[in-house]
Amino acid sequence: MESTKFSLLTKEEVDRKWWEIGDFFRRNSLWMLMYCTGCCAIELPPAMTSAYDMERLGMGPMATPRQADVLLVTGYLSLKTLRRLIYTYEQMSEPKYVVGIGSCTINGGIYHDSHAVINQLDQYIPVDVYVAGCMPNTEAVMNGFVDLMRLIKSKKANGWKKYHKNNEWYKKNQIDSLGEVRVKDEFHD
Amino acid sequence: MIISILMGISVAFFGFVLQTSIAGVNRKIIGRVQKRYGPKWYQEFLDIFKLLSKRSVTHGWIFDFGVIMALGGIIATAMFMPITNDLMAFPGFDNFFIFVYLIAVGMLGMAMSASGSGNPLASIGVMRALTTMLAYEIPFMIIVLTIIKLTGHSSLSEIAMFQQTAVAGLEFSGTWFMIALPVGFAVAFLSLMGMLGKKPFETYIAPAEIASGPMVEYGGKQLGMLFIMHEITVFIEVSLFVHLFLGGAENIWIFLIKYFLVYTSVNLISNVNGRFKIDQVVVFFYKWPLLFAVMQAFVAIYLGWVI
Amino acid sequence: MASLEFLVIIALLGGVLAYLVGKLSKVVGASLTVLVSGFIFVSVAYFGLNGSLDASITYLPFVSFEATDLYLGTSFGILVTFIFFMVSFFNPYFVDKFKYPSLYSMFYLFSLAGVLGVFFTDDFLVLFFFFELVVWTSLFLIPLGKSKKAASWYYGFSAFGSFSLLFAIFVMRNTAGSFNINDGLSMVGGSDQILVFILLMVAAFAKLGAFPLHIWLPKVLGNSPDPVTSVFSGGLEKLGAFVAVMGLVKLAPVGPVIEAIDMALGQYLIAILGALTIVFGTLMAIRQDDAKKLIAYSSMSNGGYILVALTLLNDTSVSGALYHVLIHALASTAAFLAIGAVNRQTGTTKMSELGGMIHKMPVTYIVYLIAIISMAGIPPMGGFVSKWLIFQSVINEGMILIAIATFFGSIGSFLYVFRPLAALFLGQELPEFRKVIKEAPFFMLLPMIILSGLNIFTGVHPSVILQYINNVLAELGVTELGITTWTLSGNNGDLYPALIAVVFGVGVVIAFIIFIVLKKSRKVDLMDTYTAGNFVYTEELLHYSVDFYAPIERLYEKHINIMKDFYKGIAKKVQEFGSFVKYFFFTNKPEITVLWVVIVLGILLLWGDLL
Amino acid sequence: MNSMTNIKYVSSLVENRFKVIKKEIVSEYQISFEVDKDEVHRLLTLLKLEGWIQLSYLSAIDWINDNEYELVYIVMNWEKPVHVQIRTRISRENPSMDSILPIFPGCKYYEREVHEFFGVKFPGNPEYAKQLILEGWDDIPPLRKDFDPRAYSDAHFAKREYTETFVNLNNEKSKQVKREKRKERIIRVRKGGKK
Repeated sequence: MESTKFSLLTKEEVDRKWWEIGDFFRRNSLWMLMYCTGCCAIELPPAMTSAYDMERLGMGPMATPRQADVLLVTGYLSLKTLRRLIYTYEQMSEPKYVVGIGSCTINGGIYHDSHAVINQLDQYIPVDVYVAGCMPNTEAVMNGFVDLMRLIKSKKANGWKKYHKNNEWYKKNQIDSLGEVRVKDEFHD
Repeated sequence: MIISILMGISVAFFGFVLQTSIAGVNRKIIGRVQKRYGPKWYQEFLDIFKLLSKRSVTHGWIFDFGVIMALGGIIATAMFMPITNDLMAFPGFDNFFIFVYLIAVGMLGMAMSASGSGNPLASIGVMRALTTMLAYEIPFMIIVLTIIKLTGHSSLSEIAMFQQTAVAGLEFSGTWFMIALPVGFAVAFLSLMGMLGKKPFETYIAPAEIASGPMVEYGGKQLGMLFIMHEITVFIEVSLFVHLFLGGAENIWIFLIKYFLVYTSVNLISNVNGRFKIDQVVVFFYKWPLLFAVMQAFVAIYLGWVI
Repeated sequence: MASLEFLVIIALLGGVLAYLVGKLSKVVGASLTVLVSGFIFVSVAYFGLNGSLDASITYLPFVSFEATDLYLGTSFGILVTFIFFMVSFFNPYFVDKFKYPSLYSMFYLFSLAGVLGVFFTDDFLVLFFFFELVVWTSLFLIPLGKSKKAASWYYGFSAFGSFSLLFAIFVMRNTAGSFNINDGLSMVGGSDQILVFILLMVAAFAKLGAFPLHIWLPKVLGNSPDPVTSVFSGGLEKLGAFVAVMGLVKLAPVGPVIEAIDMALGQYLIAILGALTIVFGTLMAIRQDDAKKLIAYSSMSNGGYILVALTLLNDTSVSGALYHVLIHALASTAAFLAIGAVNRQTGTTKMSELGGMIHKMPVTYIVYLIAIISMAGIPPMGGFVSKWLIFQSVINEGMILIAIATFFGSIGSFLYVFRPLAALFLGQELPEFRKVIKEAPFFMLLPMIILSGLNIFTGVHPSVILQYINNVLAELGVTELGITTWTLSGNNGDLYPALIAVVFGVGVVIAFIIFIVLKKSRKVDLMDTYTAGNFVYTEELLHYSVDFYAPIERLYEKHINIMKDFYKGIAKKVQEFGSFVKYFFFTNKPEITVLWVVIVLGILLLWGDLL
Repeated sequence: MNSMTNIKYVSSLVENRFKVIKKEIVSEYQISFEVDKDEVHRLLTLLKLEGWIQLSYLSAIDWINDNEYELVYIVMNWEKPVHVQIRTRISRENPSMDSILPIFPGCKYYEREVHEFFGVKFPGNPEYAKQLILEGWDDIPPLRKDFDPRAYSDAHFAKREYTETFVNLNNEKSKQVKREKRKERIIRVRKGGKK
């Protein structure tokens, strides 16, 4: 009796299986929310249209953060934009991924010494894939997306989990740089 | 009764699978038209199952209840739909008006849920959807009135049978209404484009303008359910059209071919169009389509001039 | 055996008693209306359905009632007394706000007595007497609300309708020799018949609020107190339908027959006016901001459906019309009561000022939802069955123009009934109402829940009621509608309402299963919505309720005052004509008087022998 | 051709009535006058009466060596296509300039912007000190020449740390001094900053 070949799966294993199936769907249907903050956004039209045709990977643009899976940050982020970006990121439904495009999201790029532009995006929200370059080639952008799919497959694209786990650290960074995330003045009533 | 209901559920499921695949194929076709490679043909399935696997947000019980009501209403509508002459769940009760009004339950559920999300863009989208509905339904209903008056039946399968075989005693029988009422067909085709929310009339979705209108607050499973609802709605509307104008179907292959042709031609036409403003939609439908519909109805009913 | 006379006397005495008690305690006086109207409803319904209502008269002078087999009157009587009974639950809660609370209770019961008399009498003079009783008592109920002017509008149009009814009665008396209703309607003929037809239709239009005599309806329904509004919409308007049945169905068709559609000219013209009523009511309802006025215009539009259906004179149409009377009474009363409940809790019915009531008043919301589903004619509620019957007959007659109007009204009703749903109940929860609002008290919810149950029942199992309506059809001389226990057969197809309800239930269950097995959602606040990344802190900014249908309103807003301007124009012309006449006949200038004297003398001299 | 007559017209109009410190014809559609601080309001009133009805722009330039700010008002005429720049210099110590709100109500937001980025006060405009663009700014106005954006950036925004070391090839003395100063300022900001 001790050599039972067919043992029942435990609950964790069942969950893991389901998660893997879900990952298959998620990586083949990545809907982007394009937060076109800077000049790198110019690389997206060729990536979407007939030259590189993003749709063949199952990717497509979406209108609101609730519907989207991937947050695309294309270029520099000023303080004002970062506030909105964090708000938008928190509105997305999980699992959610972030792709940072261009040098500005990595280390500030040519705006590294500006008083209004942040230097490093992953201090404030978790970034799954960076695409370096100022600005990156369209091939590089496409490659970044393929990388993201590979990461999802190997279960490494878990930035959104990090955001939950290290929420205090992220919040502290946000407050250090921004003062407060949700501003309130005469234009917001 | 139970068997009929199970049959109805399988019709609804068939409609979902069929329309989702054909929508995927159509995305590929449109991609090729635009000199792209296009997505996989099963891309729509991936999208829907992905949405169902995500963790969404909810804005209160009405937000969820509306979605359930929407999907439930549409599934119920699809259950009445005949597919071929004898493949249907409830023979004799596939009344045209059931489809027109039971579909409205789904629409109402969705509108309710969207308004319940508290987003003004959703309310604007609902307003536009209802206004568009007011525009396209009336020319369509006039043409359907003509058809029902000519055939003497309001049951879809009876109308389809009427078009398939020429019976000696019945006038006009044996020709598709697409040929018998050419003007009416054109009007109904325009209305179909409005019904499906295809491009000159997709004012209520308008992603760049009002952030996809009623769907602005949905994500995850609610959006997935609304996608399923949308696919089944399209199935109902296109097969309604097939039965009314293209003579229904003797067997399932003919149905598939007719269905594919209607949906693809709608899609191809819509892809070369821009988008109307909402008042332009109303004015458009109340100008020529309504006039032509009334002319066609008058000519066919009172003068008996049918090709 | 219950004597009708006894019930009328009960209503009148109950009114007086309610007045006296109301002087002592307002609420007790108003509660008395619940008891009296409840008693009257129960006895009318019980004995009416048994066919054992006693028509004998012992005390009341001049009054006479019909013998027991009057199905039409009984069905209307049961319906309207039911509406009075349901609405009376609201009286104790609203009576505080009125200036003359005890008078309110009295007039409420007096008008109930009037309604009973109108539906059960067989004598035209008695009918006219009770008709006037209803007009005069309800006239004093209206100004207890917001506007006194509404009462004068109501009086103006009602008087017009009453006088034309009186005139029609005299014309029929002339031919028939007695005031008996059935004799009069069947014996009148020739040019007299046309005259009677027109006069009766004027009376019906004025009471039903149909185009072009509709102007009083939204004013009265929008401005009178909430219970009165509900009674008007569900009960008193139906007097108009009753008179319309007399003129359109009991009276032989009027005018030459139009060959193409096989219909008399008189009926066709009424159908056109009914169609205009539908379109006009729909268009006006779309652009209202006051929820009560919106439902008022929808009542007008539904009155148009009843008229259109009555003109077609076949089995589906007349049964559809009578069923629509019932459905509309149930649905619009429920809607008005729901809005009344909101009004009591918040103090306003303006859609631009309210929002998010669903979180505090969920039961009221459900009641309103069911009511509007029925009103818009969506299955599985009753409205679908009546609209299905009406559409069947309209299509069968092949009347294209009328069909456009009915389809327009039916799709347009989606637009306007959704508006209060979105603006009052859904959307952002506005801060000024967040703390103070509670769900309405139980005795206000009770009638609303009963009405909702009936709305569903009429949609799921209409055969029971249509069976009864078939008796009415037989009495009216129309072919009976084909009904089995569960299905109805129209001119070109069958309907199985219960099946639709079951299938709808199955669909909802499937959707619910899909919903429940998937991952649970994260609850977020209503203010946490997509705002394109902006931070918004004020609820009003995210609440879209002002000018909801602005794009479509813009297309016709220049033409909305056509009828009002027309009446104003007529009034001005009459005034001008009056001053013209005054100038020539009643002048104090002697030369003009001399001129007239000379002219008259001249005429007498020259043609006097001919005159 | 016509445009040159417009330029002539406006320069004669201004020069006949006001003491112009410096005049410059930028192009055939643009002319610049520098006037005294006290004359700006009168000059703008005159130009508005003559048809320069639109205030296109208001900004400032920081001449740190002269210890002065230069305010630039640009007005536009829709009949005679000439942009007129009115320049005036104000002291850099406690900079203040009377608001032109009564003349051009649209200057409300320009003045707020100038106050936010340069610290110029505009008495007469009740809202000039309200926050407009920079949300929650806590340092000296950022477009002043003595503001060091790099130091601010270093103090506020985390820098990516690289494991490789890079050699600074251009290691001149003057730059070293600057770098030292910057470090001091960073420390100062970190101590004094509100955050």
